[in-house]
Amino acid sequence: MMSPAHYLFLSLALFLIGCVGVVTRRNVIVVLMSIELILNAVNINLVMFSRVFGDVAGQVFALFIIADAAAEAAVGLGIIIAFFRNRETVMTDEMDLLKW
Amino acid sequence: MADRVQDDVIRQQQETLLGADELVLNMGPQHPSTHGVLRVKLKLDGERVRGTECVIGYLHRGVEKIAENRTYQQFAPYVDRMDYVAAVSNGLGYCEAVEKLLSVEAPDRAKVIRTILTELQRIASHLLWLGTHALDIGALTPLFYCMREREEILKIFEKYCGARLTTHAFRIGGLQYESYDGFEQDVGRFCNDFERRIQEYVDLLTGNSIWIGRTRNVGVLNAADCIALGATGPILRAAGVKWDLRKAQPYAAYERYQFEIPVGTNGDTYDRYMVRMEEMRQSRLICLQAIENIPAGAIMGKVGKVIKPVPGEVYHSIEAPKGILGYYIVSDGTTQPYRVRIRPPSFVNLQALDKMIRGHLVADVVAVIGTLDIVLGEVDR
Amino acid sequence: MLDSIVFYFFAGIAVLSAALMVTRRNVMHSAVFLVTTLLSIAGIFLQLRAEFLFVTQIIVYVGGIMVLFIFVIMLVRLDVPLHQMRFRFQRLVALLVAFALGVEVLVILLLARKLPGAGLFVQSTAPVSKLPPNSEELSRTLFSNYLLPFEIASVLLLVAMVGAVVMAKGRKRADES
Amino acid sequence: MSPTTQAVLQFLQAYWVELVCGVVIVAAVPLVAGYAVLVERKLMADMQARLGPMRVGPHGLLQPIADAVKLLIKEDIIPRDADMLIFWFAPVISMVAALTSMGALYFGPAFRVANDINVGILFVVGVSSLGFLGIILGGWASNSHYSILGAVRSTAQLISYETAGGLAMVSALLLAGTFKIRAIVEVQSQNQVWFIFLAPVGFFMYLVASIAETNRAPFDLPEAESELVAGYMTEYSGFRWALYFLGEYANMIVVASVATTLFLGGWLRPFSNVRWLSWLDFSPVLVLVALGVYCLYRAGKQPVKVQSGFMWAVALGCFAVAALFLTPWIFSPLRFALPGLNGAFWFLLKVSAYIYMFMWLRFTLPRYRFDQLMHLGWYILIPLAIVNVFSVGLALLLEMEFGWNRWLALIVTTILTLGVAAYLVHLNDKRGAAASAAVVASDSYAG
Repeated sequence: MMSPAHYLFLSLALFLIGCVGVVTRRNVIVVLMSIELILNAVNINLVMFSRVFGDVAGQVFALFIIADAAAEAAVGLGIIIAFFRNRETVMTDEMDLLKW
Repeated sequence: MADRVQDDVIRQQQETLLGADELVLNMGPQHPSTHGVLRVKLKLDGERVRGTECVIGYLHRGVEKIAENRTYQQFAPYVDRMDYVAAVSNGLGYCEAVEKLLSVEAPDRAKVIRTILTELQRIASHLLWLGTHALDIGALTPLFYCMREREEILKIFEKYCGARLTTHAFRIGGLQYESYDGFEQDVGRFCNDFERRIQEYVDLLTGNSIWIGRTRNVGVLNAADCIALGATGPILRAAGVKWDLRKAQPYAAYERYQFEIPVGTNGDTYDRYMVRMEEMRQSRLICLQAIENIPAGAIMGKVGKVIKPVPGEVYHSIEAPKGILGYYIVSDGTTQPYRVRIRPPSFVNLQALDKMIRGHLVADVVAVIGTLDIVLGEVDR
Repeated sequence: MLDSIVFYFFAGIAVLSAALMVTRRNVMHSAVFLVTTLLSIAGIFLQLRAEFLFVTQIIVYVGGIMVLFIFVIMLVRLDVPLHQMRFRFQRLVALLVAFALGVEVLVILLLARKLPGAGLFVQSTAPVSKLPPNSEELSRTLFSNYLLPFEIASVLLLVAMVGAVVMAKGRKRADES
Repeated sequence: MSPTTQAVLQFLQAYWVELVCGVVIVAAVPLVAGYAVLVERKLMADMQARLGPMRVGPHGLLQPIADAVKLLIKEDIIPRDADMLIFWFAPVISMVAALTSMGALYFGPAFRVANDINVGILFVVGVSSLGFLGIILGGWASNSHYSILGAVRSTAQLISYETAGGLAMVSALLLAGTFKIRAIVEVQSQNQVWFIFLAPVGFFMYLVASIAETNRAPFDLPEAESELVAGYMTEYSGFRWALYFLGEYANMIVVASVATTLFLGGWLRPFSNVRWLSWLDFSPVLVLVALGVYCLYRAGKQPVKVQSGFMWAVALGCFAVAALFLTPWIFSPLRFALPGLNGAFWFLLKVSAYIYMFMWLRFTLPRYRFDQLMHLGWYILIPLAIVNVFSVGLALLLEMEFGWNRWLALIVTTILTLGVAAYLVHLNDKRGAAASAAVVASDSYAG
């Protein structure tokens, strides 16, 4: 494997790109996808350290994160569909009411 | 009425899957399962059909108008081009209508041969329907079996009159051709084989749970709706109405033969399938009875070379494979009809399409178009 | 040698397509680029000898989650985003924030003396040939030390499933019930 | 010699077997897929009382090549409003996914690309399922209503039947206790029984799910030629279309190989542990010789000289391959190649049998409707697959913890599973009757 620094920089890059996506994009679907990207950046770190320390626990956590990402995607997309059904939009700045 | 339609539209809009606009799917005029150049506009909500609109006329040739500029004999081949998979039946209806106008009757021998050929044509038409209907629902194999049997019938036609599809088999007043040597044997051999062959279709389809699932309760049209929409033929009988012109107003030689009118109960696609299958069996029985005893004698009645009916009008209808086929002919005393109006079964039955598929899925659309058994040549004329 | 080629290959694709994902206007293109990113991250996992995670990443992320995303994108059938990025200002702020965050993390990493990794507490990494079979090892750990979290995760997934169904199903249509 | 060249040489030295096998797979799969199409058309013709392709080459044997040439030189049409990038790329995804997943397969004990990877079978399944992305994206990018309906159907079908298929595989994986492909077959060899006999319900469910995964009739709803014209492929033509087609057939080979590995004993000969049936090892040679003799017999009956010449060539080819199979028996230093050759023969034979099953079903059954497909997946297959996993686990528990006879335990639990299956079917029938009474069924995408 490469040195841990390589992986740290890779994951940092992905994390920041994800953050920019979350903040700048107006489409909720893209925002959700950016969040998935952030989770993946974290996963890279976890797996890398699991390899470095020779402890498989890091991979176990990465597994949990993937499960969590699946749950999040399912609920998030469900909300998007429900929202789209009512408002015919998936733009964040038009989601300005808690209830109607 | 208008209010109800408007409410319908509004409700449809509210009901769509995600509140987005309906998906309008243009099925046809070039689509593998619209059986020709039928175009159906489907308003879809997901895969569910919320409304349909039939666009017809792509095959319009003005058959009725052509009739006004042809003599009575000259027009006879044109009717073959309407329902081109059941040309013999079309010809029978037209010839009998003109005979009625002329008040002549075909000789017995001609009537019996007409009956045999028409019943063979009914089997051929139903076979083509069965094959394509099964293909629409995704069963590939029955089509080829059906074509195999239909080929035998077409060979008989070819031997009889030289043509296979648009036969022009009959003439006004009787027949032009005497039946060929071995005609009875050919028909008899076909009928004997056919019993075994029809069992093959039954084995492939009737008990198949996918087939039942695709056809049961799909495209239901009950008796009241059938009558209101003017649907006739197997569609009407599948809804449980025992109405068959061969029994109700016997023409040709039908009153001489024993046969049953099969009827269904639910009026769904499966019932129509069963009714048509049974009709093929009954047609086979009629043919078998008829070849037993073909009366000898002339084949042409007393009709002159120039047909010039007295002024008047006549309506004559027969039970074509697809339903009631009617000819309304007005004569002004010349050699050419003043007006011919044709009541084609496919055209009238097609009305029921919207009623039958509303609320069903896209896949059912092709099943229902198949079960209507339309021929666009006849719808558009 | 081979190792570094593999790493740079996957890392390059991952970063490039992640950047494209964030900047493409067409949502479907974004999704496709995210799929590419996820696949190359799976490649990184493989390079780190985490075979099971590699396969999980492909099956769950690409085969499951992304298919769900694409499905939703097709369902909501948006016309091309008309006034995407209405506030140019926001993009600037975002870049600034990201830059600040990046600098912050970098500083922390650099504060750990020299380059990161070198300054971290690292035992000597086991050579590839000495690694225990990955999926066996992983499942042993998962089903012994982390059994309770595993069960909790399964409950979480169940809750999410029910929640998603409830959310997406919507109100029952009055005339059909 | 520069260090780079040295590194490349080292790499080649270490991985030449893998590279050769990989190249063989990439080169052979399109050809095999082309001939699978021919075989399918011939079989269909035979079942439908007709002849099938007869014009190009004797008995249409050169038809696939003619088709390939036609597709290559066909005009390439791209709809005006299509999403160019994805439209170009989607068929490639389909094809590449299927080919990549073959990398982890063992076609016989010796012929493989990746050396027994730790998660072999998961890799194959996971990567081959990526092919669906090609279908979905292609359908979306075509910007046509038929295509998008096909793509949506495909997505829903994928999600439903991947689950069922995966759970069906678990029953065999429980028995094998490993993901490694080679090890799975070796376990079957040690147990002296194929897993199809230990987990028949699992095999049957995998069969159904794999038909659905490869979009074959009666589950071919994404393309459904009589409803959606050609579904996701409606706007595709020429070689892009051919790539989809190749992807579909390559995928069929993949699922058949997975089923063969998991349930049908991989490259093992039937009764591989029965001594007096060892003569079965000669069957590749026997089959090839018989095929060659048949070709010679047909060669005399060909109407055209070129055709009979071609038949002769095929016959001689068969004899040559038979001789190849026979050499290790005669020439003992080559004896080591024998298991590999025989293994490949049996493996491919089983794969062909499995694919024949697909074709047979396609010509026999009508197509399911979308809601029926979903009902079958979610109300019958998935619950049954879960029960099946439980019951196989229970059988293993009974065997290991309570010392039951393995066969007794498996028979008891299989009966249990079948009982549940019967109950599920009964429930579904009742639900179907209730739903059809209301005529309009519930929303088909609610799942």
